[in-house]
Amino acid sequence: MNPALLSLLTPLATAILMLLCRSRAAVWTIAASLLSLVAAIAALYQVTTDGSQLIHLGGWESPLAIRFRVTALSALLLAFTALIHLLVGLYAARSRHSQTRNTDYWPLSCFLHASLASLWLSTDLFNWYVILELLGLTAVALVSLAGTKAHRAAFNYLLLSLAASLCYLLGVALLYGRYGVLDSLLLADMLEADHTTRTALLVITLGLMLKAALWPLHLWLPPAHAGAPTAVSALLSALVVKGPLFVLWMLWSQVAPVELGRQAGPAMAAAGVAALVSAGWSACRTPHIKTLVAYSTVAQLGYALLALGMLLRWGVRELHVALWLFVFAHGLAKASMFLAAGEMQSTLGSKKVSALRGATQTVPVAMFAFAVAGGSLIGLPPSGGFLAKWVLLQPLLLEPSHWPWALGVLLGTLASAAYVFRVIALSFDRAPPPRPDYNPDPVAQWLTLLPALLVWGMALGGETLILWMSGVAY
Amino acid sequence: MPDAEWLFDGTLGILLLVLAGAALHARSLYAAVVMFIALGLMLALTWARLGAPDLALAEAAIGAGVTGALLFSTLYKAGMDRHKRATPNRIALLLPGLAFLLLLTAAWPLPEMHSPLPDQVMAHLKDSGVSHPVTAVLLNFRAWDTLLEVSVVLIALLGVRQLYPSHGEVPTPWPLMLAWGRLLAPLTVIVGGYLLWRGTDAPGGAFQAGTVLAAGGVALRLIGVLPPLGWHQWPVRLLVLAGVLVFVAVAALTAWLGQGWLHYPTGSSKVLILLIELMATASIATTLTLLVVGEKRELRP
Amino acid sequence: MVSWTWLLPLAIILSSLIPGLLIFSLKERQEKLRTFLNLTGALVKMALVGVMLYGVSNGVEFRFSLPFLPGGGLLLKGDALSLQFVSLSSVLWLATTVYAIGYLEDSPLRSRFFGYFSLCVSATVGLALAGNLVTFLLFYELLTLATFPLVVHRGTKAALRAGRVYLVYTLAGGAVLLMGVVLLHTEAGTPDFVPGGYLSGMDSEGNFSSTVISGLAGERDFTLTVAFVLLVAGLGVKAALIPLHGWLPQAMVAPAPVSALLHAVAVVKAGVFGLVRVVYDVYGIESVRELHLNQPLLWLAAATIIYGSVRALEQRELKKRLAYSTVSQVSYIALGVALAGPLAATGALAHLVHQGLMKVTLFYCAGNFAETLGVHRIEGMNGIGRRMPLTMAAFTLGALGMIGVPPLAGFISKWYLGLGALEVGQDWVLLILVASALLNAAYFLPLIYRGWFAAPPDEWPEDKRWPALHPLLGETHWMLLLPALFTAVLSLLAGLLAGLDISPLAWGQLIVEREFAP
Amino acid sequence: MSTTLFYLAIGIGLWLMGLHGLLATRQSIILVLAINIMSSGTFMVMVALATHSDPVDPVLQALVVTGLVVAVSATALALRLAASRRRRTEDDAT
Repeated sequence: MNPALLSLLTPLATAILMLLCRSRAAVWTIAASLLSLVAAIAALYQVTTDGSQLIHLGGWESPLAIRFRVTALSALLLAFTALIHLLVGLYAARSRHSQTRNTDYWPLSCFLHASLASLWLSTDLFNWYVILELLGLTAVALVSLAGTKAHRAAFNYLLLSLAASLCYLLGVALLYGRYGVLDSLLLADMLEADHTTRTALLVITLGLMLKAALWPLHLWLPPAHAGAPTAVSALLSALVVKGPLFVLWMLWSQVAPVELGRQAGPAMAAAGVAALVSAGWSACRTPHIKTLVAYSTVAQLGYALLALGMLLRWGVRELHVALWLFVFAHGLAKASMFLAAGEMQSTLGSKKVSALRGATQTVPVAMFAFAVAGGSLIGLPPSGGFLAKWVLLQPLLLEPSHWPWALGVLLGTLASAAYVFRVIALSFDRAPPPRPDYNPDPVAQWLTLLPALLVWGMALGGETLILWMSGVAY
Repeated sequence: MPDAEWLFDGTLGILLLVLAGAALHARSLYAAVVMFIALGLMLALTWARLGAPDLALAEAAIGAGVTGALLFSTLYKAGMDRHKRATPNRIALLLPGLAFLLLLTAAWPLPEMHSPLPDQVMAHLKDSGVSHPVTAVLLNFRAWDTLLEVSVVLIALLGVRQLYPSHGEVPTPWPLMLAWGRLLAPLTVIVGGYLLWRGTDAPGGAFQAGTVLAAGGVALRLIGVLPPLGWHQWPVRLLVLAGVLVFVAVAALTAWLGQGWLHYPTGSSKVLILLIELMATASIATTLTLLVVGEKRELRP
Repeated sequence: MVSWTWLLPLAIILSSLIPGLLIFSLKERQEKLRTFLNLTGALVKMALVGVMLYGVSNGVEFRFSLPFLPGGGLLLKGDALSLQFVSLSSVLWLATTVYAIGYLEDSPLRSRFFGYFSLCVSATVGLALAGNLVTFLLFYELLTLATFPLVVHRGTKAALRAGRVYLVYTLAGGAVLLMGVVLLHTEAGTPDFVPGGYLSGMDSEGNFSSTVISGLAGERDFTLTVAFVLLVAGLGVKAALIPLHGWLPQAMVAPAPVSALLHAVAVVKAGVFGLVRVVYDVYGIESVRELHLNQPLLWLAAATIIYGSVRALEQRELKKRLAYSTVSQVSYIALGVALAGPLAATGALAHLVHQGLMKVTLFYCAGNFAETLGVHRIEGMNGIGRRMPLTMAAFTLGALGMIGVPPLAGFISKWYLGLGALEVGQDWVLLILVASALLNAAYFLPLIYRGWFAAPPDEWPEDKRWPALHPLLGETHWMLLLPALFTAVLSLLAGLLAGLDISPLAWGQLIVEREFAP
Repeated sequence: MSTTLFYLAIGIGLWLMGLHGLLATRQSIILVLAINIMSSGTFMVMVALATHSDPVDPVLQALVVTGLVVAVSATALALRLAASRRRRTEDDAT
């Protein structure tokens, strides 16, 4: 069997069997993530040696059936998804505070994994719609695991997600009406810059931006991500918002006519800068820990949007690398940050940022994880976030006329530094006497640190990674 | 008679818009739901008018039937009937107005365009194992979509399971309802089975059949013939999961032993499709029944 | 010989990094082990630096590289300039560690403190050994991160506020520096630092050409100028050039050993050291002159010197006065760099070490006064020399050196700076030097007078006594006293023995010979 | 104006009506209805497009069947969430 398919099948089958046998075993999920990771790495190896491959589902030829495409990027995304699930699963299995005991967290997270894996592989516009719905419903179910207090956020999340899907579907319907095919690779050769295409792309883009919580359509994200159980928040921020982003990237960079991309690029880039600044500002103002981290996700997605916009505008190849490096670095860092924030919040017994006073003394390792992850979000060297920013900045600084965009990156850096250090500064305060139920769990805290260490480890192989990513086909 | 056709189309179109508006702006929630169900029925009529009988069946069963039942049961359970009317919002009016023009101009040239796909479907229909093109697309050409869609139904149930349980017990049924229910239930089984079987070569199929069966299931549960259904009962779980399970198993086996992911071996297409449809019907029927009638609470006691 | 040379730069960094990480994991009461780790690390580092000094003076190349970014890997390299800074920091680290152990005796959270303390030194050393701009940037940011916990160590309101100000300045500076580095990278890549500057050896296409300094095209000039401004702005924050100096006086709330480290070794020096690197080894004197960038830098440095001194005069709190004095004194180095002549450069490089030795002495002494007698303000220093004669003697040496009294270290560097100014025809700089010396005298001499000649108060605010090693050293804890004496003597020797081959001045001359070599 | 175009316009109208409902109301049941109206509009656009081939495009029909099932699943979840959310606000009030 093709290893990429195995990487997709493993979590799907595990989820079903787990539901059937009524076992909520963390062990199975972790084993499935591990197997999926190994399969994804095998797929990556295969792709790098043999080049990207197309899988015709059902054996039918392309306009009729759905196709999967395994490229270096999709294999990398498969591996990344499995890795994040593995890391989060380890934490969720260990921590008392992961809010996963006695719930359907494990099968649902497997479904989440499977739907993301199929998203990376698919190339079909309608198939993406079904996957996005699956992803959205799974995410909502996971958010509502947190109990009744999260239901309002879950409801709003569901509604917006549905509305976004319907925007997307309307656009897809228009495109199908215009060109008669649904396969994005076939569409790539057919699209013309006429009014119908333009409108369809506009509607699709709005839908996807809403789903990916890209500024200014991000307002649903902070309550949903902050209200979810800790492990779920990590998965949502690290992975789920990246799904629609992937579709957006595919559509604009591979399918849409170049001249439309040129026109849309600056608008997207401007939205990206606005996201960096405004969400950064909100993160500095919010009184709650997890809301802060959630706003940081919105802000960091601004980098990706900026990279995408500039990519469309100038067609510089490095910006693909920058975009995906941001996604990987942010995923790892944000997983760590959410886990650390949740662990600290539960250990200290308060959702407020102010409760983190003296956290370096009461929950030192989790606080360290928060800081290390934050360092990568700011883009301090030598972290994954720094690599991404380095690659992004070069094309921005190449021409003096592009420099204003670099200023946007500068502002984003400062904003992220502000909200990260807002927490860190507080944690060096002298701690208040511990609460009576204070009972820290060092192992869980170390597990929150794991993804953050990996994101800094990314930098060790930075040169290889960047050169490899610049070399692979997009 | 183009004039009569236009009259019909015009009336139908306006009725649809009016019903939609009424559902959104009705004075009470109850009225809104009634308007909405009427809208569903009109939609089914429209699909039939547009030459899509599969959809007409599906809409009548799913859109109007199940959604209506869900809406009413929500109204009943949550005891909601207070309703603040929507305040006229200038943005909410202006934005759709502009968007309408934009979208309409975008859609203007579309009736002239032609897709190569229908011809391809027809060309490969004989290899697909079924003779009804819609079923061929659903369960063969685009079977992966359908697999994911069955998963969506499952996830909806899993999601509902995480929430509050439905309120209280089923009310005591009237005698008349008891009698009707006993009559209705076997009927639904027959109709559902017929729809399923017919789906291979004429309009009909798993979803329609599953929905009809679910209606029977709901009726039986309401009159108390069916015992309370719960996730903890393994037959229920097996029924709910059967569709996805068989589908995934077929996908895995074809990928592992056969020629590729969901590539049915020549000759056994029809058997496999029937098997999948049968299981999917069972799953959808059980899942929808559980979604409407709810189940015993077991999470977080 | 070749087989181990790549290891040495890494080993120098690890000699403080590993103890630092180990210390984090220690329990609060494992005091002996902690002290052992600290001192072992410091001694090993000094030994390694000694080996490297010997090697570099014999022409051995020490080089460690790791691929990290395309065209700009992680590169550690031991050259003459880096050794000037590395030696300073390793010697002062040893002294400050001893001092800090004494200073923080019985205070809470010492594992955390010494952990970050070691990280801070590791970052400083890494920064000194950085062989290209990317590596420099990396350690520059790490230094910010490692220093912040030290600044806020006390956890008081004032400390947290100071920490916040420190972060705002340094992180913004870091971001600006990053922009500059990337901009330069897009223009010319990130080659190794080269004596004489790699940009001077490149033509407008960014290729190395054999003919030095071919015509720089217009747009390239503009880009290079902008990059220079960004780099100087980024480095100027740590170097406390006006108007970017605001964090330094506030950071005074940190414990005395931290202040000593910040002012003499780590943060401020890192900024100035970066300036030296950028001007000499990235742009090269020729390019800087050609782009007309040295003159504004010179004005900025001169203004900072005068401004710092004037503000120091206003301060009534001892540590604050010392802080503004740092603002002023560190700019001497920037001044020497901007003068762009061999003599001035020699003076600047010597001052890098001299200022470190003198300022660290002064901070140790200020810490001793505060710790032993509770004296924080200048008014409290009356007659303090009678109670603590040795500390006051060290203080006097440091202060006189700062003023530039011969034959102390400060005199040597100022003398060379003055000669350098005359050499390049910027005579007005002499006026600045004289004015600053007068101002220095105006804010240091009264302290010396009060300390020795004014009548002591009947009772000190507090009067702590520790068991003495020797009756002569009984005025305060020996671990507080010895480092102060040690550095005071060093600063005296640096001036007296400036003619020797091993003096900072001689080493500075060696560097300058290489930088200004045709 | 052909039949196809007429139903396309009606579909777009329904879609926008749903959107309008989403923006204009805060009542959770009505919001769910609005979403459903929006999806009906989308489906109508798709079915109208299906009529311009002969026989009626089976691919689009199949897509709409899939869409309908997805929509009803999502509606079920949304309604239960709405009910639970409502109960919570009532709990808070008492």
